[in-house]
Amino acid sequence: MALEIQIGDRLANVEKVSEEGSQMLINIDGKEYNVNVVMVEEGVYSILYNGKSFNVELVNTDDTKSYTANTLYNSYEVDIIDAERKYLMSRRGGDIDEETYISSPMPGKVVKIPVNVGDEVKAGDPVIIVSAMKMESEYKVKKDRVVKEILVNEGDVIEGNQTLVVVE
Amino acid sequence: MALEIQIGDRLANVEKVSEEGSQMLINIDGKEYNVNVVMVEEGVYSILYNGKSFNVELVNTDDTKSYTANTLYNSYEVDIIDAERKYLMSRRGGDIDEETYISSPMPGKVVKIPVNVGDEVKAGDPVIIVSAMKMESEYKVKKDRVVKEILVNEGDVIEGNQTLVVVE
Amino acid sequence: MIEKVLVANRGEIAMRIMRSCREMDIRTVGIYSDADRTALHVRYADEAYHIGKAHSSDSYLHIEKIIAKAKESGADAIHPGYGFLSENATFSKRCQEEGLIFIGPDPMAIETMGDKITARKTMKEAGVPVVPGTAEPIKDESTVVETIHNIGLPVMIKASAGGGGKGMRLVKTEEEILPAVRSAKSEARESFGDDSVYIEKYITSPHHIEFQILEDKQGNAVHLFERECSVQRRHQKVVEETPSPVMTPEVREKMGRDAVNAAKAVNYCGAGTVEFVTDDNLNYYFLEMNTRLQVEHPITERVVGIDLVKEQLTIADGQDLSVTQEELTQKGHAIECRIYAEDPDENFRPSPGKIKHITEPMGLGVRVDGYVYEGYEIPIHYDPMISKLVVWGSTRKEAIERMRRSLYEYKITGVKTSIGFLEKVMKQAEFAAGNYNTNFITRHWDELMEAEDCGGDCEQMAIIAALVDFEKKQKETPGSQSNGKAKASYWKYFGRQKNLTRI
Amino acid sequence: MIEKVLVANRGEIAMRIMRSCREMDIRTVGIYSDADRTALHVRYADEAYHIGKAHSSDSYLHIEKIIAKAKESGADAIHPGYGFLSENATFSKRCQEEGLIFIGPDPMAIETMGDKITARKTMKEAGVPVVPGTAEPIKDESTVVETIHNIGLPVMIKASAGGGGKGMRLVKTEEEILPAVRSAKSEARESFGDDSVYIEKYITSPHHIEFQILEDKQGNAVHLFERECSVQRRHQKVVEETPSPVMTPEVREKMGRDAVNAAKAVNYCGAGTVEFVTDDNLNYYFLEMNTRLQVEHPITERVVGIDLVKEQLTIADGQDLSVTQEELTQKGHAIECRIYAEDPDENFRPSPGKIKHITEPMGLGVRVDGYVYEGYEIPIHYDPMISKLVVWGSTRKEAIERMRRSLYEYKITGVKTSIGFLEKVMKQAEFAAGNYNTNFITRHWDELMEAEDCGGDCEQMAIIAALVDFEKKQKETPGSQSNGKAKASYWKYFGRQKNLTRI
Repeated sequence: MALEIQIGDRLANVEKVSEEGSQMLINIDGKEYNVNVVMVEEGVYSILYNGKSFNVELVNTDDTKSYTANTLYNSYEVDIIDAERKYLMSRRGGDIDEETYISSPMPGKVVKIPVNVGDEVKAGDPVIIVSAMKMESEYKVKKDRVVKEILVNEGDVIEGNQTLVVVE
Repeated sequence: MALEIQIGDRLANVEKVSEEGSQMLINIDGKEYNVNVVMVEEGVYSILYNGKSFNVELVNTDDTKSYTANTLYNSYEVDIIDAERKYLMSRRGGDIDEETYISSPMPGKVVKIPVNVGDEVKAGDPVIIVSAMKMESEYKVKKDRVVKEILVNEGDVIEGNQTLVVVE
Repeated sequence: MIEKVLVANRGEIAMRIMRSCREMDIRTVGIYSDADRTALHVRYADEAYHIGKAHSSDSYLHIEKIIAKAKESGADAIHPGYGFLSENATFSKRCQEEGLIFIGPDPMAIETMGDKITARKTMKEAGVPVVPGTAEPIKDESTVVETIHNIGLPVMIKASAGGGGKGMRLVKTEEEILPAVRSAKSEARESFGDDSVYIEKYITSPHHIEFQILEDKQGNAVHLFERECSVQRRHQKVVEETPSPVMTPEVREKMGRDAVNAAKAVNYCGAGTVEFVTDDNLNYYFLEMNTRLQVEHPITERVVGIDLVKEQLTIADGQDLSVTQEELTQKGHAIECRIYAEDPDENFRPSPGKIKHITEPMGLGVRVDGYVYEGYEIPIHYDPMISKLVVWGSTRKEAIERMRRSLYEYKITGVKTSIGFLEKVMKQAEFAAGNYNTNFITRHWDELMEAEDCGGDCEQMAIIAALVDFEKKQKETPGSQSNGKAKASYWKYFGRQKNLTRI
Repeated sequence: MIEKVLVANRGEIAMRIMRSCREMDIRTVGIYSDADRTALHVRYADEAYHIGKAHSSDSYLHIEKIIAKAKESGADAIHPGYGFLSENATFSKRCQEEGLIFIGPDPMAIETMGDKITARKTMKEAGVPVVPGTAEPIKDESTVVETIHNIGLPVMIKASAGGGGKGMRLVKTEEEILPAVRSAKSEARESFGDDSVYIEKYITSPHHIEFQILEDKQGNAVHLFERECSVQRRHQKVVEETPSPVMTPEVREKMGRDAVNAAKAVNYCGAGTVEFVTDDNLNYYFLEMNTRLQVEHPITERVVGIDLVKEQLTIADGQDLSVTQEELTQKGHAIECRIYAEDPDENFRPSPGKIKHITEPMGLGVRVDGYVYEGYEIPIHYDPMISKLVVWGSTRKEAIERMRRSLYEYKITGVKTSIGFLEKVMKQAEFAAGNYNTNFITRHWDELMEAEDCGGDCEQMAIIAALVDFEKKQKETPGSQSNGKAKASYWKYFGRQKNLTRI
C-alpha cells in the first residue's frame, strides 16, 4: 500500500515494499530503507537502520491518522494522508478562516471573558483569558472582528484545543 | 448488584449499597465499608477507608472475572462468582483430576521428556523437565500413572500453565 | 519522638517528606484538594484526607482546615514543605497554640525574615553584609554625592516615591554622578512631586549564591555550604549546583559564618536558606532568608551526605543537631535541573495534561524527585514543576556529563517539558566554564532556543514508525475507515492545523 | 581515547556500561540474540546488531561472531560485562590478536586466576594468605596427624580422589583426630581405592568478604575497600554491603594490601575483585579472584565515589589510575539487594514473563540499575536478575531504613519477584546487628518464609477493588456476559466503536 505522509511541511510518498517479520523494506520518496522495526512498548518503536538504533515514540493526537512523533531531539507532527483524507481535503479546499475559532492550546480555567456576543473587537484585543498552573494567557484576535459566539463561561475548566469563542 | 467473590479459600457476599462519585458504601458479609475508590492507573486502585490509604493492584489472570490482587504485603487470588460462572462451576463440578494434566507454572523450554506414550510411571517419577532462566525443574507424577498423551517435544518453548503431558 | 506528621503540601515535596518519614518510622498524613484525589502523595501516605476545593485558598492554604485534620488524625506535627503555608507566621503560631509541632521556625523568625526592611535591619545589626545603600531617603544634593562616594561606583539612584523606572539612574563613572543625580531628582520631582532619592550599590553581573543552614532549639547552628543558583529565567531558578564554580575556600568560610549569624540573629530553628547576591569579585550581600526547605535542597544533601528532612524532624522534636560544623565536608559536585510541564518553544507556556509515558533516568549518581506517573493528569491548578533531576559526579565536569546523559534518558510524553531546553543549557560552553551569572539565559537566549537536529535520518524514521503503526492499526480494526464519522476527524484535523500555523 | 565500544553482554550490566560510555562521549555498539530484539540495551545503544540464536553459545558466548561485529562496526574496544565471556582467556586473547582492546585483564591473568590450584600457588608465593592446608595428598597416618596439629583445629579431612562427601571428616577436638583420620582413610580406600587425603582448615562461621581492586597498565594498583557478601542463598549472593559491619580499620588495611598484592602477582589490568573467606576473628584466606566487574560493584562506587566502569575504560585506554590509595576514602554505608524474577514462595523457582507494571523507588540515596520496562517480556533463556537496588545512608542504620523504604516502594507486577523476601531479610534483628555470616539465610529460613500480613482490612480492600473493577468493566462492555461467542463479537464491535469515537 502506497501512502502519502505529511511530516511538518513535507509530503512524502511512502510504501512498504516487503516485510519479513520485523525486517522491512520501505520506500520513501524513491529511496529504499532496509529497516528492522519493532513496537517495544505501546506506541514506542525501536528501529534499526544501517546498524543505528533509533527510538520513535508515537502519540496519536486527534485520530488514528495523526501523530506526534518524538525522536531523539525532534518532535514531528505526522499525518497519514490516505484516500479518504485526501478526498475530504480536496472537497473543503483552503476556504476555512482559521482565525475565527479562538481556542487555547492547553487545558486551563477561563479567568475572564472581556467581550459579549455582538461586540466589535479591534485587532489585538483580547477576547478570553485562560489560566493554567498559576500563569494567565490572553487570546487575542488578529484582525478587527465581531464576536459571534461565546461557548464557555468564566470559571469553566476547559480542554486544550477546544473552541472557546467564535468571531467573524 | 450483589455478588459472591472468592478470595483465597473464603467466599464473600459483596454488594455495592450506594455510590456517589468515588465515595461508595460497600457491604461485605454484612459489614458496611464507607470507602473512597479511584482507579489511578490501569488496574491500580487507590482506596481510602477510615482515612487510611490503601493501594490495590489488580491483574486479570485468565479472564475478566479472575484477578490477582496485590496489596501491600499480600497477594490474593480473587474470582468474581457471578451467575454465569456459578452455572459453569455447577456443571463442571469437582470431577477434574488436576493431577492428570501435567504443566509448568512458568514459561520455559522443554529440556527432556524421559517417558513415552503408554509408559507406566511410578509415583515420584519425572515425566518432563523444563528449563527457564538457567534453572531446570522436573515435573513428577504424584501417583502411579500411565502416560496417555505428550503434547510437546523436547526443545519446544512453552507457555506457563500449558498442559504438557497427560497421564491417567 | 514525633510519631505522626501531617504533610501540608502536595507534589514532589510531599513525596520527599513522606519518604524520609517512612525511613524514620513516622506515620504520615496526607491532605488533598478536589483536584488531587489521584495524586501520588495521597497513595503514598499512611492516611489521607480530603481538605477542600481545588483552589489553594480552600485547601492547601486553609490554615484552620489543616489544623483540624491534624488534630482529628492524631498527628503531633505538621510539615509545611515549601510554598503554600511554609513561610506563614500565622500558621506557625496557630500550630503552637494548638499544641502541634510546626516543622519550621517560630512565628517571630518567619515575620522578621518575611519583611524586607526588618530583615535588612536585623542583618546589619548582626554584622551580615547587606547591599550598601541608604536606609533613609535623601533630599540634599551634596549629601547624595557624598553617599555615592561612600558606597562606591557603580550605584543605582532610585526615587524614594518611585516606581516604574521613573527617577531611576544607573551611575557607572565619576563624571556621570552629578548629571545623574540632578536628572533623577528632577524626574522624581516631576513624576511624584518629591525629589528625595535612595542610593543603592549596583551589582553588575550578579551571582545568586545561597547557604543552607540548620539550627536546633538549643541554638547550635551550622551551615552546609553554598548553592549556586544563577541560572534563572525571569527570576525563577532553572539549574542549581554545589559547590559554586566561582567560590573560594576563604569566601565560603566567611559567607558560611555570616549565614549562621543571620540564622542566630532571629533565633532560627530548623532548616533555612540565606540568599546572597554576589558580584564577580565575590563581594556578597544579604538578599533574603527563606525560612523553609528549598526546592534545590537535594544537591546539598548529595554533596554533604545529610538528609535535610530528617534533620528538620529531629530538630522539631527538640533534639540536638546530628553534626558539628567541623564534621561537615563537601564531596564531589551535584547539579539539579527542574523539570517543568511547559513548552519552551511557546514562550514556556504551561502544559498541563495527562502523562502518557515516562522513562526515568537511572544508574550511578542519579536521583529523581518527582510525583507524576503514567496515566496521571497534571492538574491545571498548581505549580508546573513535575520533577527535579539531581546528579552527582566526582568532579563538576563529570556531573555535567552525567546530567547530559540523564536528560538524554529522561522521556516524558503527553505533556511538553523543559527537558530539551535543559539539555541545551548543559551544552553551553559558558556553563561548562562555570563563570556564568544571572544574565546567563538572557545572554544565550538564541542558542538556547535553537532547534536541535538529530540528522536527516530521524525524519525518515518518524515516517517509517508512523507507517508501521498506521498499518498495524488498520489490520487490527478492519473497516474503521469507510464511514461518515470521518468527517468529524476532518474538522479536528483542521483545528489542529490552525494551531500549528499559529505557532 | 577509545571512541567506540562493543558491549558483549545484555541486561542491566549492558545498560550500566553504556551509561558510562555515554557520559564519556564514547559510542556504543550493542549485540542481541533472537530473544533480545526488544531488550533495553538494543534501544539504548547507538548501534545494535543481531548476533545469533537465543542460546548463548550461538550469541553472547560466540567469540568469533562478536569479534566480527566489533570489526564490522568499527569498535575499537570490547567490554565483556560480567558472566558470558568476561572471564574467558581465549576471548581476551582473540581480541588482542585482532587489535581490539579487551576491557579487562590479559589472558595470562585470567588463566592464572581461573585455575584454583594455580591461583592458590600464585597467591602463596605472593604472600597472600590462603586457607591453610596441604598442597599434596598425604598417605602416611602420622604425617596426617602432624599436619593437622600444624594447621590447628578445626580442620576438614578430604579424600584426595574424593567427591560426594565420601572420605570427608570434620574434626573439631583433639580426641576426634585419630579416629577421624582412620575412618576417612578407610572410607576413601573403600570408595576410591586410594586412601590418601588432604587436610584443610575449616572455617566455622565463614564471612564472605571481598576487596575491589583497580590496576592500570603502568602497574599502579589500589584497592577500593571491602564488600560484605555473606547473605547468600545456595552460594548465590543476595544482599551485599560496604563497609562490612565486622571489619576493623587494621584488618581492612591488611586485607587491602593483600588484595593489591594478589592483583600485582598476576600483572592485573583493570577492575577486579579478590574474594576472601573470613572467620569470626577476622582471620582471612584468599578464596578466588574475579577478573571482571562484579554484580555488586555499585555499592563500592557509592561509598568511594568512583565510577568503576569509567576507570575500566581509561585503564584499557592505557591511562594512569585517576586516584591514589591515599586519596580513597569510604563515606557512609551502601547496601545492594538483587531483585530476581523468581517466586520465593515456590522454592525460588524462576518467574519469566511479561512485566505489567513497575514503580521504581526514588529519592535521596536510591539507585536502581535495571533493564526491564513495562510491557517487556523477560526471556526464559537468561539470568533471572532484573535489577539491583542500591541505597546509601550516612550510617549503616540509615542505609537499612532506606533499603526497607525503597523495597516498600518498589512494585513490579506481571512476574513474581524476590522483593518481599528481601524486605524480610532487612527486618531480621541479626542483619540489623550486623554480625551475620554465610549461614544467615539457612538459620533464619523460617522467619524469612513467614507470610507477612497487612491486617484484615487488606483482604477487604482487595475484594472492594475487584468488585469496583468488575462492575466498571461490565458497564464499559454491556452484554459481554452472556456467552463466549458473544464476547468475541462484542470485542470486535467494541474495537470498532472505540475507533469511531476516537475519530
